[in-house]
Amino acid sequence: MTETTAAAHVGHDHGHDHAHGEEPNYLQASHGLKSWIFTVDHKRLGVMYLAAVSFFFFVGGLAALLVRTELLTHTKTIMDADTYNRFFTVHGAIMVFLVIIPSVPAGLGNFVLPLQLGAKDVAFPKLNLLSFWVYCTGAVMAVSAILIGGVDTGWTFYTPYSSTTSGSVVMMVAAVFVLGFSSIFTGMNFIVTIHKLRPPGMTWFKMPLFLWGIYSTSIIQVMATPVLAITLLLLIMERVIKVGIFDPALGGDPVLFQHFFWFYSHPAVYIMILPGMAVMSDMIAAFTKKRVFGYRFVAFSSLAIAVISFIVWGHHMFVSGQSELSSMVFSFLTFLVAIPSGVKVFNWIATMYQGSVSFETPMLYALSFLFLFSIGGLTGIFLGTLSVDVHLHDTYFVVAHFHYVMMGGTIMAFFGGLYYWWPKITGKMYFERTGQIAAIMVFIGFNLTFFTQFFLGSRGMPRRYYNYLAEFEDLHKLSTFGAYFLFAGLLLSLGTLVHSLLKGPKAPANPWGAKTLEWTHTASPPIEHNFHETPHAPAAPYDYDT
Amino acid sequence: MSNHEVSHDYPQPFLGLTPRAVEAPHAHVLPKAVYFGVLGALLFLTVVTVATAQLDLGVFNLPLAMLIAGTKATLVASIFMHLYWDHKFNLLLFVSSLLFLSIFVVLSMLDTEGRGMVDHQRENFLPRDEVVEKAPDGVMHPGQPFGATAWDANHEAFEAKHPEGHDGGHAAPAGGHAAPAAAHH
Amino acid sequence: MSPTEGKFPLAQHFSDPEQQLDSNKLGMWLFLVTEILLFGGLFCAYIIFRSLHPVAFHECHKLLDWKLGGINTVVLLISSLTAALAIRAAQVNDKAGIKLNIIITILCAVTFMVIKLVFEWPAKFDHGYLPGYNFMGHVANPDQAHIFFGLYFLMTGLHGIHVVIGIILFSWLLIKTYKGQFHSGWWQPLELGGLYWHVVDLIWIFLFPLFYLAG
Amino acid sequence: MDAEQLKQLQSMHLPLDGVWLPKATSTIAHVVDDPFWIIYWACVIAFVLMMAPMFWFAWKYRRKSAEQKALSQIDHSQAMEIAWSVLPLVFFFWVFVLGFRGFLEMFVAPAGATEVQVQGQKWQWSMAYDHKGDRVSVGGVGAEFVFPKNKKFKLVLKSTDVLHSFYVPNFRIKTDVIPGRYTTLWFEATEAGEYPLLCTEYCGTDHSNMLGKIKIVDTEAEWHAWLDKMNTTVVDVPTGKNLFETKGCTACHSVDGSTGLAGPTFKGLWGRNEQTNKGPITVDADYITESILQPQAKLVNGYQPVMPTYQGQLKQDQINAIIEYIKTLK
Repeated sequence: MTETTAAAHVGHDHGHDHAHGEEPNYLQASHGLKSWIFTVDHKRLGVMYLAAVSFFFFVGGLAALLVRTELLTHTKTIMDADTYNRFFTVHGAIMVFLVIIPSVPAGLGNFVLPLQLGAKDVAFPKLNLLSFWVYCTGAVMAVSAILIGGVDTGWTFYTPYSSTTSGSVVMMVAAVFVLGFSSIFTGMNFIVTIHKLRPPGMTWFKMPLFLWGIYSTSIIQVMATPVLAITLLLLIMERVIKVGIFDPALGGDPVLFQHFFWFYSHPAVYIMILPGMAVMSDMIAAFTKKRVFGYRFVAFSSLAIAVISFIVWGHHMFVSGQSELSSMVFSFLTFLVAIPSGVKVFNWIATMYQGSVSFETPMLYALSFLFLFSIGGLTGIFLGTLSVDVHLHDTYFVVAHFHYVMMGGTIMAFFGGLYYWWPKITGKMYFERTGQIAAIMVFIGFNLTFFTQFFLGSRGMPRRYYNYLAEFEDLHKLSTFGAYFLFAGLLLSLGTLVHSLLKGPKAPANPWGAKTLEWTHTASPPIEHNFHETPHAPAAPYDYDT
Repeated sequence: MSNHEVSHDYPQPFLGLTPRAVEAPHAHVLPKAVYFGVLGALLFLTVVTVATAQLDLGVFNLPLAMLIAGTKATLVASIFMHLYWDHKFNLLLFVSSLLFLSIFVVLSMLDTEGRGMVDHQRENFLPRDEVVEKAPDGVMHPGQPFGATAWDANHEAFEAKHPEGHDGGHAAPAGGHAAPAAAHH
Repeated sequence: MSPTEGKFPLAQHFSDPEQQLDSNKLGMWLFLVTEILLFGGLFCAYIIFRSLHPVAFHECHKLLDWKLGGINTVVLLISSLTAALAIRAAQVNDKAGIKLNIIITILCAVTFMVIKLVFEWPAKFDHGYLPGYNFMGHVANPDQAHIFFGLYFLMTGLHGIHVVIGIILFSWLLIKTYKGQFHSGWWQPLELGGLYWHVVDLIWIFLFPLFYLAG
Repeated sequence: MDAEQLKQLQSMHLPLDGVWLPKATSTIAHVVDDPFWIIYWACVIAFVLMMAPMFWFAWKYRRKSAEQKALSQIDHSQAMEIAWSVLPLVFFFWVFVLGFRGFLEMFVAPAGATEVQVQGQKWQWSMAYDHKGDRVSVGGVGAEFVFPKNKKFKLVLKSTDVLHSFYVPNFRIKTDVIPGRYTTLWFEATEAGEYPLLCTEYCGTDHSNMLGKIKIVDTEAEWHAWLDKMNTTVVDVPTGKNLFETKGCTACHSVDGSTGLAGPTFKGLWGRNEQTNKGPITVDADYITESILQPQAKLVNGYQPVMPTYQGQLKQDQINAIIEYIKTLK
């Protein structure tokens, strides 16, 4: 279907009895607090998730700034060691469990996924609502654990430290347990939606790659999160009734805890990055007006990553005292997972070849993603190599590596996706120039903050250090100043979006000329039931012409 | 699924996507005899597994019990849960959950069973009462097991309440009830 | 939203009954997968500690009463059958059959919990066989026995919680049956409840030999 | 941790060597450094090979008018897909083998290496050397551990409380230190000097202060002289004070009467009457000795049984020296 007929559709009056002769969009369809609290509309839930995630991103970011500020000098700067330990735990736990994991799937995914499928909603709208409120419950529990008693275990909760330290560890662990269920519900919902609610004509290989990415993510969410749940339950039991599974003083095995934890948490790394990759494919296609190069390879690489992610967790444990045999096997398997990630990046770059490349804000974030994720991925090779990892394990090299992947990857894609779908979500256009400036500030600030940490790590600066050797101070200062700059960029970026809500011009149905159903067949913002008629899938997933 | 009607009855009731009454699809119904037959088989296998557990088959006791349990599980899943007639994707999900579980177990055991392969000193973690004996010498005493004394106190309090022999045939062999050794050295 | 007798209540965001039935069932299966992996973590812990302390696990399993475990196995198997028969009764529009089978299922589940909570666990507690740190039993391997009993109580306890949830679930289904909501046109809640119940049964099928029999 | 100790820690210095890896001073370092540089240059090349086309395409095919469409819709190339899947895989396999061989070399101690016991506890390291049929135990916050160069040492490590990780950046050695189990490492230093020993597994409040100093001396004679010095104990107050400060006592016992730590203050301890779980006692030499060697034998009411035993780590002379020191704390 061409763009003009789609536009005609969107504007077409279906004879519904409404003041303007047009159906109200999903934001106006009903009013009042209750219409949001009890909504089963995936779009409203997506918006609520985005609001919650943005809030916690801000909180987690503040914690990060405090941590970075403390590290300005090699001894005490603004807080004592125990406070510092609590702040880096807060930063890690909030960013992982409350921000990155739900950001793209539950936030953007909830909004976009049914639209891209031409569906009226996700398969289980009530479950979707439940998922959001479970998330909120978990968030409240996490915040109260942080405020009452505090948690100083790091987000990894390693035993026996976590099973013996004081503070509200049980509450925090229970919060993460609850958040896990939110994640599982979202994943289940998306798998069923993609399986059963595809529009006529949309075969698996005609789906936009965003859906492939989210689908793969959902598989990991469903398969891995229950193991996290049981791990956390065992940890709580270890603290409460001292079962003796993880605490060596009771006959348990602390390294076994790490197996349990990473069996979830390594796949969880892909729960975090796969949705970022999913957004990337759609953005690159839209801003080059080209079909994604190697569509099938990109699609299958998502699935491959999802499956292989389950068999590489031991690379977090090369020096943990696990058997040398495990280390060998896990190191080998780790290299395998690098291939599909690499394939994706190569294909995105190849997509730009002979395209029509424009540089709106989402594309700037997409290019940042390619740059930063490449660094994050390549530095992973150092860490996957057994002997090199012995030196680099638990140093700032690892910190820098996963920030390049998690923030340089997922958060960049998340911001890109947020800008990309912002007109669709809110019906407003943001101010392009400020968006671009913010994106460039974020890029510069990010590299300043984290590239320095590769130097620090390779020189032997251990992570989670409150005091450190004087040699490292200059680089730490640079990193901290970078963090301030990065924070300013992020604030400007969010500010641009908020500003557009107040002052932005009305967005057209398809400002980017993109080809997926949410752009071609709905208004901005969409009506409550998304489509007037169930749309037919286009002939190709990204049906651009020359 | 093309071209069906879309209702425009705004506003929607909260939490409600009002269903429409349509023609019901045909259900797949099994004869009752199949269900009772499966129950019979399950009960029989239960008797078998209890009976074989009374025999001493050495290392084969566990695999045999697991084989029988697996057969029972297959019966329940394929007939009671209709997996045999269901969409193959549901079967795939069920099987892949078992697959991921076995990956979890096997790769974890690759560690726990493989420790000490290249250097016996790096072998598996030691049970609490053996730590002291296996220490290379007198210097590397293990630390006090966490809360071990409280553990002892618990035992003592319990023994005071229940004089020896309270639990019939389950009394420990002499000396077998070793308190954590480190506390008493 | 009481569905019309003999008709299928099609939710608005689905286009035909097959799509709705398949979606709900797929959703349920995904949930069951999470259940299996949830218990899977405990099974993994069991296997690893069993292989570390084979002697202790052997000694400790003798302290459990396989007769009670066996009765519970039979009870659960019967309830699994009636759960399946309840769906069948709905499919052939046998209203009395639905009620009867659900009631038997609930009774079996209650029996299971009574045996567990009245006859089994209190006897263990009396002997000091408490999980973890509180373990006070006089056994040959006290330093590993607490792990065995820790796992025993955790795994059968978590399973027991699932049985209780099953009782609540089937009571809810029974109320709906009395309201006449299940008939040959609409029986899927029974099917989904049944799937859940079968998984609870499946897990017990493995728990029984691992704890009560295989030493 | 008092100000003096902190100052001492900050005087620690990590020998560097350019912007990346620190100066390598052990024979095993090459199994880290060689693959590191191979991967480093491979990554630099790969990064350029990815970013150059990206920026080139972005510039060359930039959209000049709003209506501009793509020049072509070329969307697959089997040959390229296979090439960029297989070539990295070959490289990865090579790197994997390099890394694995190096890893085995790092964790399999050569025959004849001298064994040294290492213990990590919150928040200090201690080591025990075999010396002239005796056991020389050294430790404490920022403690100095001496080894000669060109001699192979095997470290057998354990922890008494939570996970720690033993890390000497200049030697490129690291392993987690686990309670209830041993892990091992080995090294042979190539150059005299002082190298920091760090803890890299998060272990609580003073994680970042859990440092030690590995001092490499040129000759074994110097090493033996140091061991002799460490092995003699004069029973006097300064020695007792030194032992008190270097053996980890400070973590739980104050000397200024302040409470709040896990153990009782030493101020006014000597001669005090206390109620224990085994009845009343008077704090005398016997009781202090017993409390150091069997901390849980008689536990003063109100305290948790958390003190580790010092059996084998402190000799009677050393305990006597500590008793002399405690006597002075009135």
